[in-house]
Amino acid sequence: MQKTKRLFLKGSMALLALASLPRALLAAVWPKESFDSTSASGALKALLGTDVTTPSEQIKMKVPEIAENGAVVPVSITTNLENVESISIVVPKNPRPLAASFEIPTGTLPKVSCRIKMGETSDVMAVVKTGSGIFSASREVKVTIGGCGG
Amino acid sequence: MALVMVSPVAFAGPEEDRQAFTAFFKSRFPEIPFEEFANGIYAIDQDAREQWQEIETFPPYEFTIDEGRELWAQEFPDGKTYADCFADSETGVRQFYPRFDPDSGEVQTVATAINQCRENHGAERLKFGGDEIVALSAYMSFVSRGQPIFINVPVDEPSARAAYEEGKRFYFTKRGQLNLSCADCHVVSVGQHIRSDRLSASLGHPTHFPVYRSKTGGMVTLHQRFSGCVRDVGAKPFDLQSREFRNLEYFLTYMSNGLDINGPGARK
Amino acid sequence: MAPKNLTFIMLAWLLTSPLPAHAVETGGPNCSPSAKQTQQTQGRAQTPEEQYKRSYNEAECLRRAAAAKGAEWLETEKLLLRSIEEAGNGRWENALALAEKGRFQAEQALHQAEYEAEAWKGRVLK
Amino acid sequence: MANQIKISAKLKGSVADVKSLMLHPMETGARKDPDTGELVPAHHITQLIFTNNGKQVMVANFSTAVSKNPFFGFSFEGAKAGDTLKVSWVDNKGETAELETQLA
Repeated sequence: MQKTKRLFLKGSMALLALASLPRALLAAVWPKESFDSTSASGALKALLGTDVTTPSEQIKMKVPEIAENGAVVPVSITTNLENVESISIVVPKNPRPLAASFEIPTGTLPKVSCRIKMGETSDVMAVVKTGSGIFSASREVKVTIGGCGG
Repeated sequence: MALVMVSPVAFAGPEEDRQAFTAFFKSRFPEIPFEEFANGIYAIDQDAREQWQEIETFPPYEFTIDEGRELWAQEFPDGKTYADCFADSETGVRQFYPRFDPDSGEVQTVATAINQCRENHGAERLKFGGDEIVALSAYMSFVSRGQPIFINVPVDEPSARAAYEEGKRFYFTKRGQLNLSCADCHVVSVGQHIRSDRLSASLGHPTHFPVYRSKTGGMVTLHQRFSGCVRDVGAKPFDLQSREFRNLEYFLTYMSNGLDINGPGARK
Repeated sequence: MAPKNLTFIMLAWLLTSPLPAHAVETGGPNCSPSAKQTQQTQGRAQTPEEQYKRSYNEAECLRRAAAAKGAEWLETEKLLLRSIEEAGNGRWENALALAEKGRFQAEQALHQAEYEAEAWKGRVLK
Repeated sequence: MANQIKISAKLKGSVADVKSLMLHPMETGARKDPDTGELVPAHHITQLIFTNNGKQVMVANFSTAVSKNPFFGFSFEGAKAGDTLKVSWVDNKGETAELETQLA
């Protein structure tokens, strides 16, 4: 179903050998530049080489309309797109918009879920890189000031 | 004069109180089955419920349960363990607390019972609200999951009844700068918004503690929650495991008799 | 909701209660009913310091009375502690203002407690 | 209690449904210590790696915006009972944790 894909980042082995990380982690490099970027556009450019994405209805996101708590916002992303190489979560209004990025090797389903922090109401973007392009979907999550927690 | 002012309702028996209490929530939320109230606000708020269920699929309090399980098995200086104080049954004992302790003439909660046990077996008392006692009570709740709450106010113990009445009085008494009682928010205004939160029903409040709160990223006990509520209405909170809070817990838990223990839980 | 006669009750309480004006420095005022005022200021204007100490002592006694009923408000003690701090720096006006705020809160808390002594019963579900 | 991982893996045919939970503060570096008023330095998991029988099945890169005590779930094909699923993480301070489990 899925084809072989290139390494997430070329030369990562050498970099990691220098960083002397544990053996189990000699696999990929943490994309520091993208994570440090303070704009969604900058983060995407650093991560994927471009901030241009094609909106796709084949990306399904599950996020709350109103976050119960901005500190723990459940996000699930799945897609019917083929040859998925990575899925990233971008929250444009967070101080550092790239929240997480998942590398999907052949055989792994394009289906991830995690819990993220959001500082304020913002879109949450799912950015999916496939063998044929970069696609995205977006959903707004409202973050409000709580009363007293129910 | 005083006799005229005393409403007979205020002195109805605990069981009549409980029936009136559950009847109120049943008529306020006719579509919600009784057992659902154990889920607190998530019995009422659908969007919040989905987020909660997502978190409950792999809740952060699992680490706390593990810690509690380890502590439960530890030996005291005299070689005994908690199992020697509490019945070490498969269904646990959480559902029977708080209970009236005839020896001290006071209400005993899981937390005070844990410390009593430690004292009896030569171990130091634990700090209320501290990691160890919270982990132990989280584990004890976990063991009792699915067991219906069974609180008793023994009729032959006037002090038990007095403690229950004191808890009831606390529950319905307005306090603090905002002049609110527990009942004002969690009975009268139940389900209403308070800023972006919805007010949970008191029926079921004690089933799921301690809880992992996303807000603090840590465990919160029922008494810490009491303390937070008292603070939120602008009143000075009582100490954790103070007589006031233990009596309140006694009343509040009696009101939830018949609901299943489902703690620990995850809350926003 | 508040009963009309509460202000009166409180006023009566205040007037019949001793208002010791001493010893902010020595662990707080003596609030016992038998305590006598140690300082008479009748016949001359009070200095700001005297005004403050009197106000503080009254406020602190009211706060303790509210606390004894389990009805103390959240910020009252903090207000009074801040007033002591201001007084320590000789800022008597600020200190007085804070003590008066604290006194107001403590009075209100006592009103509340006295009213609630019976009122809660009317809220019990039946 | 430090550096703990919990993992749950369920097999549905040849697909393994993996859920994991890590005990980690995930400090953003922007939070002030309520006692000292000092900023608490960033301390967060950067990378989470799963292998099944030695084959890498997931690399998750985290920022500080992943919630405290992170949860992460995913699924992969080609799994069978008895496979060794291994998860490991490393954080920005170089601390690591790992856990192995057998698929069942």
